[in-house]
Amino acid sequence: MTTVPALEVRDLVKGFGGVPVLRGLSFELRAGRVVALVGENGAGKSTAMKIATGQLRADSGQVYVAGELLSQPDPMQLRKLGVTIIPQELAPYPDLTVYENLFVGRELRTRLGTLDRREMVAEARKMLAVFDVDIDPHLRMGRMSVALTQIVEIAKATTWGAKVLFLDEPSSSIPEREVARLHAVVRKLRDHGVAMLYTTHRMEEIKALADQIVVLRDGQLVMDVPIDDATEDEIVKAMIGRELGTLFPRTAPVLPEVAYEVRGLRLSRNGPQVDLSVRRGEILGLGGLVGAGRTEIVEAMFGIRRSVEGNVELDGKRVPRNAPAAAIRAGVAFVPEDRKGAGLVLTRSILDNGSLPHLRSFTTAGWLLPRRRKAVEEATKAVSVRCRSIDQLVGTLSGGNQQKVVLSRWLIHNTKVLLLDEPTRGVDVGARGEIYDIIRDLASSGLAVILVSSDMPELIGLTHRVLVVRAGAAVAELSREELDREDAPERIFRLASGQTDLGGVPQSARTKESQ
Amino acid sequence: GDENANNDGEGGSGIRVGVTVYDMSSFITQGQEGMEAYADANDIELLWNSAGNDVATQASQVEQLINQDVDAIIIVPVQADSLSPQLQAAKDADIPVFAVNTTLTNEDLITSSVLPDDVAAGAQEMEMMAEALGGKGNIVILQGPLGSSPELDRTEGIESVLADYPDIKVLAKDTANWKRDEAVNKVKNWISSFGDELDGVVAENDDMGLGAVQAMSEAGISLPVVGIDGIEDGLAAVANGDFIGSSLQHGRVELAAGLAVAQKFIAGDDVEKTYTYVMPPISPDNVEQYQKNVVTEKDAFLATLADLIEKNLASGDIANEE
Amino acid sequence: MSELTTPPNSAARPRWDRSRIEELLIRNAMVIVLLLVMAYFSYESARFATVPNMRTILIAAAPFALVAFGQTLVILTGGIDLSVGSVIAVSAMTGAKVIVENPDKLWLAVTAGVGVGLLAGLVNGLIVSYLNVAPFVATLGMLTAASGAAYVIGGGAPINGLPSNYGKMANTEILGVQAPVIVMLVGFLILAAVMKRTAFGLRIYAVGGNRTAAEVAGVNTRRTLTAVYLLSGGLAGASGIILSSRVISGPPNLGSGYELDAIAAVVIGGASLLGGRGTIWGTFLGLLLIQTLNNGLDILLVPAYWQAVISGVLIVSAVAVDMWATRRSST
Amino acid sequence: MSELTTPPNSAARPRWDRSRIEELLIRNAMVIVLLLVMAYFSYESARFATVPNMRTILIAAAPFALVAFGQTLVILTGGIDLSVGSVIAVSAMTGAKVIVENPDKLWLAVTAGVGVGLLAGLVNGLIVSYLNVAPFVATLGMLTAASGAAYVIGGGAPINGLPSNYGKMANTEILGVQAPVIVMLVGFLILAAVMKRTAFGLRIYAVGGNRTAAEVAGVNTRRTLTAVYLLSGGLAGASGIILSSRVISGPPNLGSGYELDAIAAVVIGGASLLGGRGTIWGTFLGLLLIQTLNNGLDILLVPAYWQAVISGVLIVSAVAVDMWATRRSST
Ligand SMILES: Nc1ncnc2c1ncn2[C@@H]1O[C@H](COP(=O)(O)OP(=O)(O)OP(=O)(O)O)[C@@H](O)[C@H]1O
Ligand SMILES: Nc1ncnc2c1ncn2[C@@H]1O[C@H](COP(=O)(O)OP(=O)(O)OP(=O)(O)O)[C@@H](O)[C@H]1O
Ligand SMILES: [Mg+2]
Ligand SMILES: [Mg+2]
Repeated sequence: MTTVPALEVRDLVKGFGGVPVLRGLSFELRAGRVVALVGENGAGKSTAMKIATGQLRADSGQVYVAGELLSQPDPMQLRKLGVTIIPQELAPYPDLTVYENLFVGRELRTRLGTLDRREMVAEARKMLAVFDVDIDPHLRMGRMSVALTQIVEIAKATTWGAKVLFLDEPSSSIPEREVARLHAVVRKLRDHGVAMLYTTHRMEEIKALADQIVVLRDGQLVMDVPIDDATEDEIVKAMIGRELGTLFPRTAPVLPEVAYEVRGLRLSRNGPQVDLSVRRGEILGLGGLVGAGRTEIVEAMFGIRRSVEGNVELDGKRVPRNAPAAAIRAGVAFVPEDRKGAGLVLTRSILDNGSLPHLRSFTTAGWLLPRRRKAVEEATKAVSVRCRSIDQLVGTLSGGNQQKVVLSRWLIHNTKVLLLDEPTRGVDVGARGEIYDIIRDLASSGLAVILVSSDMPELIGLTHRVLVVRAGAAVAELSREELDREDAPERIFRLASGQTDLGGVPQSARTKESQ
Repeated sequence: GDENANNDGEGGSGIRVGVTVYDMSSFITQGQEGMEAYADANDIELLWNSAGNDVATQASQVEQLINQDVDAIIIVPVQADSLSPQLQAAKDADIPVFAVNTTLTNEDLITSSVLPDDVAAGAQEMEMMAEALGGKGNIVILQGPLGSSPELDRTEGIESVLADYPDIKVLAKDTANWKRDEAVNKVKNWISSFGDELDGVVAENDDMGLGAVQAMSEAGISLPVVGIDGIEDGLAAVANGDFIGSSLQHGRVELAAGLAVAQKFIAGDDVEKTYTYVMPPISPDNVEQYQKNVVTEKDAFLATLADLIEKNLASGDIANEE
Repeated sequence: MSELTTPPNSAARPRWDRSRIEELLIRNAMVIVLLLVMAYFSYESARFATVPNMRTILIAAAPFALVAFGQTLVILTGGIDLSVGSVIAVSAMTGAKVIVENPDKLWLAVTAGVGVGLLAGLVNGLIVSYLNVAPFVATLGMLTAASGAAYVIGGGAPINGLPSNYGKMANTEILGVQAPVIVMLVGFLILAAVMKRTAFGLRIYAVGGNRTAAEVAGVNTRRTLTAVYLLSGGLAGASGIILSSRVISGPPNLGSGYELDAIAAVVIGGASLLGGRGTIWGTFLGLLLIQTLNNGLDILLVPAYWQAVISGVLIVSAVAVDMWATRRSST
Repeated sequence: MSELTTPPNSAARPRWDRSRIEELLIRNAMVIVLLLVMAYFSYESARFATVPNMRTILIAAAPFALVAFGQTLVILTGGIDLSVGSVIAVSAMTGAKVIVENPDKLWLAVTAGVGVGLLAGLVNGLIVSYLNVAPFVATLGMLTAASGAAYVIGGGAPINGLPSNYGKMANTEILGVQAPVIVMLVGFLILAAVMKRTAFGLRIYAVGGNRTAAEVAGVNTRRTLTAVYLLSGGLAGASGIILSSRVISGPPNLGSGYELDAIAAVVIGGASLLGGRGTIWGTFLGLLLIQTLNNGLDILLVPAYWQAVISGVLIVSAVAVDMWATRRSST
């Protein structure tokens, strides 16, 4: 290790509006090594990456690339020096095709200087083949699911010969098997001498991938050691400053009354039909592969996605379809999977966001009442949102805290059913535990909860019952006893991918699948 | 639709005249009534186009009219000194062109023109003002849209008279784009600026003059105001003393005269190169008659218009309304 | 909670909240620009800083203010209303037509004029929210169509000969303040209160900030959008009535070009054309700046075309400074 | 892997890509609308479908087309250029001024006129990309300022007495086609090729689709933006020269209002005002539709104000249909 680091940052200091985010952060990345960067939501990971790739300017501190000090780093300059990033917020060009997305900024040209589209398409096929996905490069990017978009983004950043690569939660929205392929790619790049900084909230990834681990807490480095020198517990403790209790203690018992019932719900004339019912106090999980249609189902139940027929009942009373406002009034609450896109108005305060679904009960003749503030204050306190005051803009909160705000607003009201779609995506372990506690507390107070999750431990650990969804319809149900068995993840996966064999064994199917 | 398309030859006794006007202003709307009255009386088919104040659109419209093989084209130009390529094309197609209201410089390409004497109108209103002020005082001038030919000519007329009155001082002049609401604010700002120093407002049209009247009433003062055009509200203002006077530019008469000249030419009569419409002065004494012609009894006036125009062309006083 | 709400190392952090002070400064930046402009004009001309001249500025600002307030709401939803200029014209023509035909029915003329504005706004709103046509296009179409309609009403000409009672409306004074100015101030107070203190105001911000999120939170975004365009149309209608009452005439090109000035006022006032950010107060400042410039440059006898050059440059500069200040405070 | 790349119910999914066919249909939708409009006019008047009249439509479209092409690029980046109308005026005035003072230096007049357009575009581009002023505001400021400047050049009056050689440019024919039409067609071919076949074109789409991503991908977004506004300004300058040469006159209000028509053409052509989506070909169709309407309604002797109403309604309808088709195809 006598060579100069591929990239090094020293004493980065950065604040937003007077609030410090990074306080003298230093780390280095070396060729052929993967450094895992972990920390709570809001610890400053993305901020550090954005500074190192020139998207943000630090208040003070230095960035060195291959030993050279950059005076005013900007994305173009860093790009020329071989530094690039897969950003946390995916950034496709929705109206361009997949291959165009892959080649913007490094277009292949013919001898005449015009675009060589044929060559780009051919290259794109090769780039995507690495991930074993069969995407037509001519497809428009905007038509791709989040998972496929993320894979294209990864292909975009990993295949042009970057020397330093920042990956900001690249695995946050792709399914496990694609994560494995991503890891293979990362290892290959490492073997080719690329230096990488990799952020994730999934503990198992860190051990599987990293050579070195850097832990960030409140903008400062609290740990920077080779991966073998730290146990998982030590890492978590360094991150959140305390021991983490068990994530999934036993859930409370279910009450006998059926609270929420969906009968014959169809999203399109010939589409599959959805039937389910949840009892009070019950947490019902919806499992399935990405694209199985779980999001569509809960969105339709809540009313923001059109359904064409069916019946939704709450406590025996019919809830109108295609009318979110009516659903809210009836006591249905919905936490969407995409909190920035669909959950929050980032330009408004916690107060406004917290009260938005319940304005009816906070107004007389349209005028807002002072009790709104008290109600929101209490709700945010109950989930310990970390903020300066409830007047702080939601857009300036970290991911986990934003998620808590989305959850907290349903504590204010007479919520009877809680629909949760990937409630912990991108949330750090500490906050995740807190969110699980909240969900459990809500259920034990008599709410019915439907939880859509692609996180297997969460799905299995938190629920009373799991429905496996495939192609927009529930294909199987697993009881608590079945979930407690060792092979539960395996079974859910097999059901979800349509391998009808319900028994144990076929190891061969698994190996074949991962080839 | 179909009728025009199929009977376009000289099968009927009538002629087809294409018209392109700068825009549908109130002056042009009056003019259209006049032209239509004359056309009805003389079995003329009018192809009416409005250019929305865009020279390029007007150029296209002239070309369209040439394509349609009309017997004559009457242009009420957006812009003086424009359209020469289109005029050349009309000449090549043997279609006579007549300019009304504003000149088109390329004289040899135009058969004849009917033009108001805007310079004289400007001079006329300035004389009225000078007289009201006793040859001495401070005025402001509200101009038309800068660079439009009536603005240029009326300003020229005003200035020519001012040269004779060294004791009349122009405190300010600027455009209010022919608009009443713009003029109110402009004049109010000038009242702020000059206070009691101001003695009178010369407006290059009635609308702006009426804006000035409103501005003064808001400021609680009353000073002589003069306009041009003789629109309905302007005539009323002369009648009730808000204006000291105005000059009548009667669109019905002026545009109908243009059409009459075109018809004569097609019929093979000799026409003069230029007919000048000299705007009659409007004063409290004669305003009543003009109010009849322009407003209260305009239908009766239109009924007699064709004959009046014939008479005027013969006499040469094309602005005459008796 | 308290240990959670205070970040560690709070010694390094000043007691007062820097971002708030900067925000205050940014907001004041426009006040300061306005004061500087006023100071300059006062210095250049003793005629500027007088009571009658301030009245002149205010009454010129009034009809324009109503339109700008409506535009603010539209822009807050992330939309734009290009049609207001023509809606002014069509409302004024309607009011004028009605009063000429029913000289004693003032209320009918006012109702009809404002009603036409509301109708135009409603059509805009429905097209935008139900047919998903981009607001720019929908209201551009309305701009063209309503302008045509204004001419159709007058048969291509202005409507003259309005009875004098029609002019009374805009030319009355109450306690020494002209009626349009009172309408402007009342409108300002009501709308500022609506935006700050009502559910409707909050919904407007929410729709502009994130339409999907607003929908998920149970906001009927289509109704909110429609209401906002409706309001903008109605305010433009009221503005048309005030303008035509002030000049006691119905010109079919009344208000043409107001849309761009109104948008400029809103943007100068700190609103974002992407929606979600802006205030009625900011718009008020923006329009005062525009009107003060118009007035002061007239008083200094700057020719109209130089006024255009100066306004153009000043407005872009003001916004550039504002952008710079905002960026500084947020990165 | 197949479950990732194939949506469920894949049996119902046809082999050919449905989106492409629908996209083709959508594109053709506007062609079909255009053909319907033409058929209607041909049916109503035998004067419409004639060679001379088609020539008239094309030559009227030419100067407008250049502006609309430039506007397309700007809109593709997610911006807007409101200043083109005034830039036309200021370029025309500059060209006229130069040719009057140097009657034999045609090249100088053309260079100066186009140069002024490029300069205005450059200023727009720099303000937008470096000062981060919203394009709407930056170019609105330029609209005002350049319009003022056009009057300043003429001292408040049009420039008269242009030598006839100045008119030759726009009024020459090459192989029976008027020069401006050739310029339009060449411009169309070049720009369509640039957008489809060069990295610059792709980067314009990328900047409009997602500016941050483009930056991270190493695209110099500021340079791209500046270049686009520069081009738009230059094309407006060329358009100003063509227009003033066509009528051999230098009016200071030339081109006023063209910006809105140009934007309408772009949007009718299927572009999104949010950027990233649109084509030069679409714009070409859009402007042909507008010009055909103008021409046909004139030929049918529809009064100007009814023309406005009809165009407004038709344009919004066309876009609404387009939106509906697009939505259908993407859900
Ligand atoms: N534009 C901004 N304005 C104000 N505060 C900001 C801004 N961007 C980030 N912050 C704050 O900076 C802190 C660090 O944010 P950052 O995105 O770096 O966190 P992170 O470690 O990436 O978290 P996560 O795991 O949720 O992605 C957070 O507290 C956030 O609220
Ligand atoms: N790979 C894909 N290709 C095409 N369409 C897809 C793909 N993945 C998902 N979709 C579309 O999305 C719909 C379901 O997506 P949805 O987001 O509801 O699934 P999900 O089970 O909630 O997945 P996630 O776990 O990502 O939230 C499918 O009906 C399908 O039309
Ligand atoms: Mg982050
Ligand atoms: Mg989902």
